[in-house]
Amino acid sequence: MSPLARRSIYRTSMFVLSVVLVGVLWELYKLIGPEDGGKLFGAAVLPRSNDTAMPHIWSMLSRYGRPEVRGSDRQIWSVVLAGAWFSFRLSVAGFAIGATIGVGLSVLMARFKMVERGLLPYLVVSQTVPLIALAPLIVSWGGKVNIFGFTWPKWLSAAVLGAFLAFFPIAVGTLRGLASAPSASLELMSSYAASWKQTLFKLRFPAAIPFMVPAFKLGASGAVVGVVVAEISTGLKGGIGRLIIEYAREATGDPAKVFTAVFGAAALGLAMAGFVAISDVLLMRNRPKETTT
Amino acid sequence: MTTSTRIQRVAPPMVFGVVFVALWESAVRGFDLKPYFLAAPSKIAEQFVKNASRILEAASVSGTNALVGLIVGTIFGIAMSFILSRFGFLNQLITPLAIALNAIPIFVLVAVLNNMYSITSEIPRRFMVTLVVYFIVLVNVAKGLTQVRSTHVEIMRSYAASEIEILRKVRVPNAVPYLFTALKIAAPASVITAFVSEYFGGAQNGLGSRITSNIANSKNAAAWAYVLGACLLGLIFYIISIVLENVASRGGVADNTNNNNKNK
Amino acid sequence: MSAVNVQGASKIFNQGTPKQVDALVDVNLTVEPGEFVSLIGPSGCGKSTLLRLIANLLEPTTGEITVNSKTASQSRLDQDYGMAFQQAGLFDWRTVAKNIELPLELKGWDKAKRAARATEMLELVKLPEFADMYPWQLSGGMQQRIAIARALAAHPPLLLMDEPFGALDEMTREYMQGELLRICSETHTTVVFVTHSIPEAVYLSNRVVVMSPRPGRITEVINVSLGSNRTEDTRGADEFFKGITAVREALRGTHADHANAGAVRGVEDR
Amino acid sequence: MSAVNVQGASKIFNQGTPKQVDALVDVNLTVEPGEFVSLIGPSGCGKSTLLRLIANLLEPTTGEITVNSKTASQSRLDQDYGMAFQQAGLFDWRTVAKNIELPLELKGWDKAKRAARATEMLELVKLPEFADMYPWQLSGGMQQRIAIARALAAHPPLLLMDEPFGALDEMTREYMQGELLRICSETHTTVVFVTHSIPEAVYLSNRVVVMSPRPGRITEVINVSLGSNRTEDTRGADEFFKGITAVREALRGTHADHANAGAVRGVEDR
Amino acid sequence: GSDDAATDTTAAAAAECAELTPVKLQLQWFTQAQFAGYYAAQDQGFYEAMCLDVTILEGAVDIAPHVVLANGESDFAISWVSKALAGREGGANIVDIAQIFQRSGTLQVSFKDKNITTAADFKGKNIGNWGYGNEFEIFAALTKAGLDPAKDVTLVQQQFDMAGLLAGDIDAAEAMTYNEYAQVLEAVNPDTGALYTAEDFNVVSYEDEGVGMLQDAIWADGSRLSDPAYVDTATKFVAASIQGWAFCRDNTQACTDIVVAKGSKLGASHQLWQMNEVNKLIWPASMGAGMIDSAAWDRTVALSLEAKNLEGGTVLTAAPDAEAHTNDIVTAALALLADMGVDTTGSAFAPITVTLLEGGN
Ligand SMILES: Nc1ncnc2c1ncn2[C@@H]1O[C@H](COP(=O)(O)OP(=O)(O)OP(=O)(O)O)[C@@H](O)[C@H]1O
Ligand SMILES: Nc1ncnc2c1ncn2[C@@H]1O[C@H](COP(=O)(O)OP(=O)(O)OP(=O)(O)O)[C@@H](O)[C@H]1O
Ligand SMILES: [Mg+2]
Ligand SMILES: [Mg+2]
Repeated sequence: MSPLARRSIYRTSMFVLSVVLVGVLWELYKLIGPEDGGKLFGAAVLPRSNDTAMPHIWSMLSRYGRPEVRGSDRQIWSVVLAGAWFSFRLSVAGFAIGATIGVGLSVLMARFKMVERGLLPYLVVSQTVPLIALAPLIVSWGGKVNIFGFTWPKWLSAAVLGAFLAFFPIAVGTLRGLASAPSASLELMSSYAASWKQTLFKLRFPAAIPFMVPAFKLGASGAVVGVVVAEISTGLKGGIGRLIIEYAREATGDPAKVFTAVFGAAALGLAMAGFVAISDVLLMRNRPKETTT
Repeated sequence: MTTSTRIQRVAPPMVFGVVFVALWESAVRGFDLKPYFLAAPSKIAEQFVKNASRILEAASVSGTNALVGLIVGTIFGIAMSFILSRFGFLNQLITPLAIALNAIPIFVLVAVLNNMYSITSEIPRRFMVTLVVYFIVLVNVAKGLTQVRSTHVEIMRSYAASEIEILRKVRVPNAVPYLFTALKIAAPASVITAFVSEYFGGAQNGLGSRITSNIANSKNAAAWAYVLGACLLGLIFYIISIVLENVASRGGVADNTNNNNKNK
Repeated sequence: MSAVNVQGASKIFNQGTPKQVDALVDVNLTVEPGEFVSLIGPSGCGKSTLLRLIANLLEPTTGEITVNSKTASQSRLDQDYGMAFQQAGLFDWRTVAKNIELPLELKGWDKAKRAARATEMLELVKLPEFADMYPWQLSGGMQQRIAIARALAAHPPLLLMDEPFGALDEMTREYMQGELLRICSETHTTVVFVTHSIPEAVYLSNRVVVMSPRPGRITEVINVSLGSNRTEDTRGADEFFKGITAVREALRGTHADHANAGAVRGVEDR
Repeated sequence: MSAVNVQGASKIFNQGTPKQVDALVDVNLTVEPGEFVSLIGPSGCGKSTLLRLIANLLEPTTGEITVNSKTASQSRLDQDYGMAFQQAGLFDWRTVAKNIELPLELKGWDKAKRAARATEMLELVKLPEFADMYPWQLSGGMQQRIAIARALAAHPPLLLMDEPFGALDEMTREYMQGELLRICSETHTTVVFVTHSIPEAVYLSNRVVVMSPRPGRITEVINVSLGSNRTEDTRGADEFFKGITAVREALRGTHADHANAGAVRGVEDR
Repeated sequence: GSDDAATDTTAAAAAECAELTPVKLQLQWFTQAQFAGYYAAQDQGFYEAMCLDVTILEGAVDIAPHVVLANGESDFAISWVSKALAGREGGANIVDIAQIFQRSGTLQVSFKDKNITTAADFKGKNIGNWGYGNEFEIFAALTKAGLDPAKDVTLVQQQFDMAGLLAGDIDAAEAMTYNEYAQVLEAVNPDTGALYTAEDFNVVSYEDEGVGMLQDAIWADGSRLSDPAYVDTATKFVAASIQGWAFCRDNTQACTDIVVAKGSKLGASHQLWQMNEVNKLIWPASMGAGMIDSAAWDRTVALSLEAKNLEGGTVLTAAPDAEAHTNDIVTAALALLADMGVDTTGSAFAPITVTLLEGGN
């Protein structure tokens, strides 16, 4: 077995172990935790352990095997799976758009100090504009925008909102990474009269990778959150976000149901993060490793 | 700082802002966009002035939530990245969970947390901000703690430095720029998380509930006035993180990056 | 037309701050095409700084620098020179061969030609079997040889080399000196060369420029009349030993200065 | 009790992969307390690797290493040695003085004592006025001197030095050699020293260990009988020139090998 | 029997249509029995019979139907009156052309032991509401009871579920008769192990408190009402929609099935309850379904002008002009339906009894 395969098997089993551990902790808390929450130093810090707030693991799991609604022949697991797959594709699209924009902006900002000074505060501000204020605008592009025969499909609005959350960490992290190239290396490139673009691709980007990897990780989960929220907010059907809100309405009578969709969203995020992690391993495999005994 | 460099620093964002607002205003006027769709900046400014005291009040509620979450999340994020960089075992155990947790959109988690705690308390919201900030800090700082030059680690090991000492003297200084990158991302994220957490329940005293209720009432200009409040809050957090960065890296690191930038 | 012309150049770091360092003061230097000029002087006297000024990696505080009758910046843009830095400065993420190919890529050479040249250069520095390894897997001296190969790869008309052979053992060093001389005379390359080794400076150079430390200035220029065809036998020639003695004398003078002279001006003035 | 004892040590990098490198093969070396031993050999022959093995920064593939009759790892933990690396490896975010203080901090010295020692060390390397500057503001040679100051700061009983004087000019180098000898004899320090300079090796050492390249092994050990009190005059002594010739001969032998020997075993075997 | 008849007429009518007019309808929330009439009209071919090809757009959290309508992305929209009028004040030119729900279905539900039986009892309590413009009746009731929403009560935004009420965080929670009220009755009482019953709760009905505001209405684009073709489409659309509602009145179970088939994720027993409760809000309609009762309209407008919210503002700052609503279209539509023999008053309507199951399934 190759060391890589061995490591991935190890990692996977560690993950499974950690999930099991969380499950055990959850049930343990249900066993000893106060039904109606507890206070510590006057603040409610202990969560409630009753079945509405914290359903049993097995009731959540068994919910996957039961039909979504009575009389329906689709079991929840297939609905959640389909939803997650739908949202996954949107997230990938959103991530791709966000990464393109984020990296593009960071390059622009690294190139022109003026742009960095002028733009960065507004990028920050853009992240504090709630989707609810933007949703009407972006949703109204659906069906309206028509450039060169390209009509704006509704799902694209959701992907754009995913991109909206993804681009910012990517832009900031990449910007920092691009500036992190050692001055000696910059001097070398300068001695070759390398154009800015050449320096960018041959030096700054490779040097930026340690900064870009965490940025892309954040961007990936940002894209997922953005897409799921957009599904909730703009009424796009078919994805995990829509399922979550629809199941959330039934949390009173069927508390386990919403958790099935929540786990679907978590799996979605993990899949996205997995992509980034794989690219991390690939990109960093030839870098000097720390010596450890 | 001389006046001219100060102008250089302040002018670009000013110019950009003025141009942006002017475009917006003329778009609203030129295309006769109705207020229910998009409010004009002038109307927003008017509402902002009119509701200034309410905005301040709401911003202080959301801002406190954001601040508490930002501080707690940063502390936990740093602490956890230390633990993870020290114990690879825990790292593999916890990182995927942290990623999974963070990929769950806040709406849902707030809903779950609201049920686990009392919907009338601020704890679920602060918890939420903490979680978001925690993750941002964690992934960045963890990378900063591990991406150290191997020569440096070797030198420390030749001093028989304990892992703790290597952490303090090599990993931490190396992670400082990563931490501030994280804070720059986390500052606006904490603000938006704080008031987005208000959308689906809880006391109606923060920016989030004001924004939703005004939008629902088709009072778009007022809603955007609160959004403006949120933006300013985020900007203040961001500026604080930059100031902290400058203070923290008075010494070599900052100078070094300046030095880098000087070379073409 | 001179290959390098430095007129009244000076370089002051951190000007106006308490940490001001007068690295170079009023330096004048002319290097003719095809000439081999060495810079020698105590540590911190400004040799690297002068090389950086010629390479247009630093702007002089005062004075003017022309390379091939063009401004220093123009000749940098025209890629008139190859440079080997004091620190090898290889890119960790590129294999050894790819590191050597870097300047060729930037000149737009095609892939096959680049690969051929890289192989040729690896032969030259006697490391052909390390082509596919990464810099951090090499010893210090091997890294330095790769950096030299990289500087030579494009056969630039002007070579600026900052202690390129510092980490090499004597045998390898002498071999590399011979190769450098051969290449330079074949391609009529001009070289400005920083070294701490007096024999090396004398063996290689037409002229040895001796510098004094802070504020760095040129104290003496010693002509070496060993002719253009230098072999291993040259190392036994009278003229060779005479050169060595002359340089050593000149250096001793600067060192005496050194012992007395205050170093960082700003620090003193506080 | 020997200060360093290497028994049948070998080191193979990337074992089992096509890029396997046999860096060291069957090395045996004993260094007595207070002894000064130099390692010399062609670039890439495994000198740095051997030093790293002694310092317990690498684990040998086979063989055993003891330092002060303890395992290498124990003596690292006891901070029995000070090390100067081939790359200066200063910390960019620390001032020069703070860089020197680093090992002292780790030994738990108090602030005043650390500052005093740092000042003393800066005097030793003749850079007192640079205490508050940052490493990247220094020249290459100055950085190297700071790294030496750092290695000496704690007065360790064993010094491991990897080409510490490589970037220094001759005058400074001779001064530093003298200082090193003085310190070592005063404090009865054991030294393992890597260098490419034959005179340096002979001038400093009780024994010179000559190594051959890939796979690196010890080919000869030359005793230098210059006595314990070496001065500038020693450089004119007959015994000195005899030592130089002996080492040179030994090295030439290894180089002949070098020219023939295949280098990277894995590459060959493919 | 009626099923087959409807299908027959549809087929016949469709044959007469040269082509179908495309129509988009924007709902204000997800697919559920609240909108059963439209789905039934679609499913039963009533729209097609009127030569309409109707696409129903679901709502979402941040979708304001009047914005979608005013933007021209839909032809008609379903929205509560006060919310839509606020949009009209914000520049959206929209007109109420048929008032489907004649009564308000909003309740404030509390556990018996809290002793909240009228709005006056809200004082000092945690009062739940949904925000998003669904809270106006609470403000109206508070104003009427002389309470200041900013000081005398603690307003708490509820989630989509009723967990806050059941957990005791919220003293009185906002609930629609057809939805959230059912949710609490579908939940298990941990003390008894059986479902909660109506006896466990006190209910304040805003309709009964005299502060009921008009809810689901069909809104049209005011700027297009001068176009006779649009008016014609609107008339047919309203007629077919009312026909759908009449169908649901008479076929509660069948309509529930249609909604479930359209992809509602709510449980079947819950959906049936909802259908039944919605019917109660529409039927009987003494003036004919969809007619805008001017008394109710005026009351809605008056409350919108008076009721102070948290910020001290009111829903509307000025009374809407007369163009904000019209009975012309619904009158024409009712005439059309009368010709077809559809009962549009439902005077004989009697609700069925629905048994809720755990979780609404
Ligand atoms: N991390 C590593 N991975 C793979 N090979 C390595 C690694 N470190 C060293 N080597 C190989 O080990 C051999 C010996 O290297 P070492 O650094 O000990 O040489 P050296 O004698 O110090 O040479 P120099 O005088 O050039 O510094 C070289 O062939 C080198 O390529
Ligand atoms: N970026 C910088 N900022 C401040 N001072 C600098 C900088 N670069 C160099 N110096 C100073 O300029 C002087 C000359 O440095 P330089 O590197 O040219 O010396 P050098 O002659 O190359 O020495 P060496 O032989 O040790 O490499 C030194 O005193 C150094 O401290
Ligand atoms: Mg130098
Ligand atoms: Mg070495």
